[in-house]
Amino acid sequence: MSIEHKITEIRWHGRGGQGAKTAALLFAEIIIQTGEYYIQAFPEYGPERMGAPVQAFNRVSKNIITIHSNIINPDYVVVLDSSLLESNQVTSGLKCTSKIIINTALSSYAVSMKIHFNKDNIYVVNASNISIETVGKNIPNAPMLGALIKIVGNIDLNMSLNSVKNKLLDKFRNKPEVVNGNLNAISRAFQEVKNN
Amino acid sequence: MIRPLSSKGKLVAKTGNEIAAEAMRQIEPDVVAAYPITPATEIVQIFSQFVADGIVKSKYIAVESEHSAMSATIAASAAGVRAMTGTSSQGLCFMWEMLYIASGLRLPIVMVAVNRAISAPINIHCDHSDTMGARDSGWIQIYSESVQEVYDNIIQAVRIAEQTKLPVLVTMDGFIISHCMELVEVYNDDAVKSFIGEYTPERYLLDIKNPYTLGSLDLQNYYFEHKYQIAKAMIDAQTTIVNIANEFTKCFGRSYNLYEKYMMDDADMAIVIIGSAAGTVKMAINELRSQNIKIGLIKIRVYRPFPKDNIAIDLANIKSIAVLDRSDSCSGAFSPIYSDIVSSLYSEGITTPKIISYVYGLGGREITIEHIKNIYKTLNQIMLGKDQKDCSIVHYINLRK
Amino acid sequence: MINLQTLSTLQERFTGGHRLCAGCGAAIVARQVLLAAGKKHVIVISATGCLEVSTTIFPYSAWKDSFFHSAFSNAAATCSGIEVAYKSLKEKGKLKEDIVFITFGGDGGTADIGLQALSGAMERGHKMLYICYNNEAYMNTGVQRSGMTPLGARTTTAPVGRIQQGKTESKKDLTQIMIAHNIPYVAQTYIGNWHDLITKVQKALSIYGPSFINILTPCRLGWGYPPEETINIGKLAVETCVWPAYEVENGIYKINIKPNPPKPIIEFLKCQDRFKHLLKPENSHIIDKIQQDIDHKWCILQKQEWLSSYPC
Amino acid sequence: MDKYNEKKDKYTTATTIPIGDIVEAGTASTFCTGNWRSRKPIWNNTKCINCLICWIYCPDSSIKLISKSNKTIVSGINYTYCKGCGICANVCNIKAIVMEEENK
Repeated sequence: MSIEHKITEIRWHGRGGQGAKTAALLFAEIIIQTGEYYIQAFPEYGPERMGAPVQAFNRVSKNIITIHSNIINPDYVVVLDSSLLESNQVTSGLKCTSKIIINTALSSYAVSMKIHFNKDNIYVVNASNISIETVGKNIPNAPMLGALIKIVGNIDLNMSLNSVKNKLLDKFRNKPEVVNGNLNAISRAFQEVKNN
Repeated sequence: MIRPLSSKGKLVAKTGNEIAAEAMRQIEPDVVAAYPITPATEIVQIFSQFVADGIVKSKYIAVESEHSAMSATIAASAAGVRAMTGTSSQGLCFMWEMLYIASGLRLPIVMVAVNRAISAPINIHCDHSDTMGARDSGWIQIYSESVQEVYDNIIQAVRIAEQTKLPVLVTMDGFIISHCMELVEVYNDDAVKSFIGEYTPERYLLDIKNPYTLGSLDLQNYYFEHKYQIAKAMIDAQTTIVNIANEFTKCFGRSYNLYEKYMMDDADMAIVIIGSAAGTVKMAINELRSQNIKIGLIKIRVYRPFPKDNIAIDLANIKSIAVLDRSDSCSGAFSPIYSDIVSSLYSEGITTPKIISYVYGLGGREITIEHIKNIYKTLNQIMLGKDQKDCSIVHYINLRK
Repeated sequence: MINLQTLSTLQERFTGGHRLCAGCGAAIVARQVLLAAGKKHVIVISATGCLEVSTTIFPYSAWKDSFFHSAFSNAAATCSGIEVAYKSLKEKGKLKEDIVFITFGGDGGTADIGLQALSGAMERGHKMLYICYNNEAYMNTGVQRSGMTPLGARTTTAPVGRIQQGKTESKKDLTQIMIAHNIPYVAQTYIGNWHDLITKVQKALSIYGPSFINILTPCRLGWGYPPEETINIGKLAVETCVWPAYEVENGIYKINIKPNPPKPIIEFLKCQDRFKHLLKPENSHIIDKIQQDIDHKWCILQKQEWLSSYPC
Repeated sequence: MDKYNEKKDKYTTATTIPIGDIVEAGTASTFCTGNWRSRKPIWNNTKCINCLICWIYCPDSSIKLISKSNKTIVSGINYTYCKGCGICANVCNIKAIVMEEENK
């Protein structure tokens, strides 16, 4: 796994209602299934409402994580809504080694032109499309979670799906059909995320 | 492989609010009366779902205000049952008069407070102004650094409250802990239930065979004695808290004390802090220690009763100390923790350490490792006896003056 | 049918030796309400006020049942907590006895500072009888105006001065506010008719759910009359229709006493110092206004009684 | 009346006073308020018809009752509590209770 002894930091960008916070929480749940890592998952909170740009964060480390301040220089950035690329928040604090994963129909190259960042570290997946095809509406957090799992590397997909399934069964106990749709979305994005 | 410390535990990922609700599920108090307030709302939401699902036998009173939340909690406790509540910020302010009544009537209530700034201006983010304002209300106050500590502190609080007959406030930092998911070891239900035991009050209002009056008018000839009883109980509570912490360690593995010493054994400089930022300070100290800098941390866990005697001894040989308060007293003098530390040292006749005050993080203002490293620089200058450009005692971190 | 012979065989549950004023109406309320509870197990809750401070001066309590007080504005919320704790212990089999809960509050503790807690508790439907011993001002702190102080009455914060003649606003109708909560039983009664008061308390205690009784409780200190007049003044309030004795059971109004004809309000006003300034010729318009208000409200009440019993 | 109103001996210090200001039920019955009185109700045994109206309206539980052949009858005034308000005399239609100056 590419997560080593230092703390790996992840920043999620989305709009209120797209599930960035939920994705960060689900990612943390997946990571603890490995039994190898300590985690944190926390949202950036403000009086934002549906549609407003929001962020959520993860920390992952083999050592206990005691730090309780914000993430400034993330190792991974996950963007749930390509319209957010217009703001410079998405690239804020990026290191040259940081990887950025974007929900877009564009190519990595096209995105790199927009945000002036190394194409090789830009990964793209059409998560909105996947979400509409699997869940029936554009809630891109599940497919972006699948894409992140792939890019971070060495995280078992089946284990991840199981973890998410357990969590969602609890949350959507009155709507079990939502669970399968989301699991399919994760699997598809895991396969489809690319760097081109 | 990360493993639970206890054979009775398993590792889960939970936020501070979720773990507070989880602890409450395991404690299963007879009555919970609460009113929602950001950022503590989730606690009562999750708990009322437990009630709605029949997972707990607790009764949930969806009161119409925090004043009534504390009133109903007090009443339920006086009636003879285990009663809990939770709140934050303005909610705690609205409870104010009832806080003193809870301790004055010696009711073993446990309350979870999620720290949040106080209006005006309105702000929903973390600082400690709310619970610091209640620091002399006769409540035991236990601050938590992490989600794990929130959980462990709430479980211990039930025992502490019932043994000391004092209400206990367990706090966590708003959003920073309340909404932060961390890896946390939860213990199995039976182990928690057996640790807290059954509640058997000596006197209770519903015991109609032994009727009595509670909440009487106490005039000049008795009020002072009753207040002294509370002050005395607060001092005696220190031993109780430590004993219960030791028992907790035996049951579940994690050790707790009135305060935590981090890298203090050979320290020349020290930072004193409370709450979640202690974790950030630990990271900074790790980095500084790797450069052979002898700096340590005292993280106060039990702020009331204030562990004045031991803390004074532990700080006696430190050359320079920075006390970090996440609240400002607006008194024209010093912030709460700073005042307590200085008084503790002075009352023990210890005047060697130079002590400076830092106010940080009001309204959720960020504090980072870099800020802590800057504090070290100042502490080092003071230790070396070098003149400071800013020689004032009170400093503000990350403030645009 | 209740009678004094039967009542007199019951245990007195409110003892002498309390320190309320000589001739205090609130003491009469407390005694009669607890007598009405008969042999039921009772827990008494009280808001801060005259009744509470004067009956529980440490280490003496006039209450033979368990009694709890914590603050001024929260009596109903306090009763909520005890009632829910009771239900919890009952369900868990830890408590066998049936207990009723009676909460006392003055008009301030009920209708002003305590209104929010009262409204919340009534809406949540706790099984409690809430008694407002309504003496129409903050008597415990020395007769300041409350939202229940009537138009024209002199208090220390609605004084009589060169340009003001006592309270310039009418009182709010607490009983109607409680009726609007759609609780099973709301009643208005008074000191001066033990039968009406005790009957209503017994009815309220037999109902499952919240009940509320608003008791006009003359205060010799704040109203300004000789202590022996407490009962007579209570009676006059009903005879002049300034305080109709009525009840609303599951939405159906019943006026218990219908004076025919009602006495003019001057009969009620002239025997109390708090209204003495109104007797001056230049203030006659205030008395006229008071009389008009009474006539209007009495008329409406009779219509409400008729309307609520009319089949839908 | 010396037994009344004296401070309870055991309640002397913070260690002996009950915590949380607990008061035992009904203890006001050991407190004398009779010395508040400036006027005194005098009950006339022969006039009294035992209607009990004075008893039900007394604010200080000061009308003494006894049971006699399954009937409750008035037996006098409890001057330990009676504050001399005069309500009993006022509500008594047949004037079986009258008020007198306390030190007459």
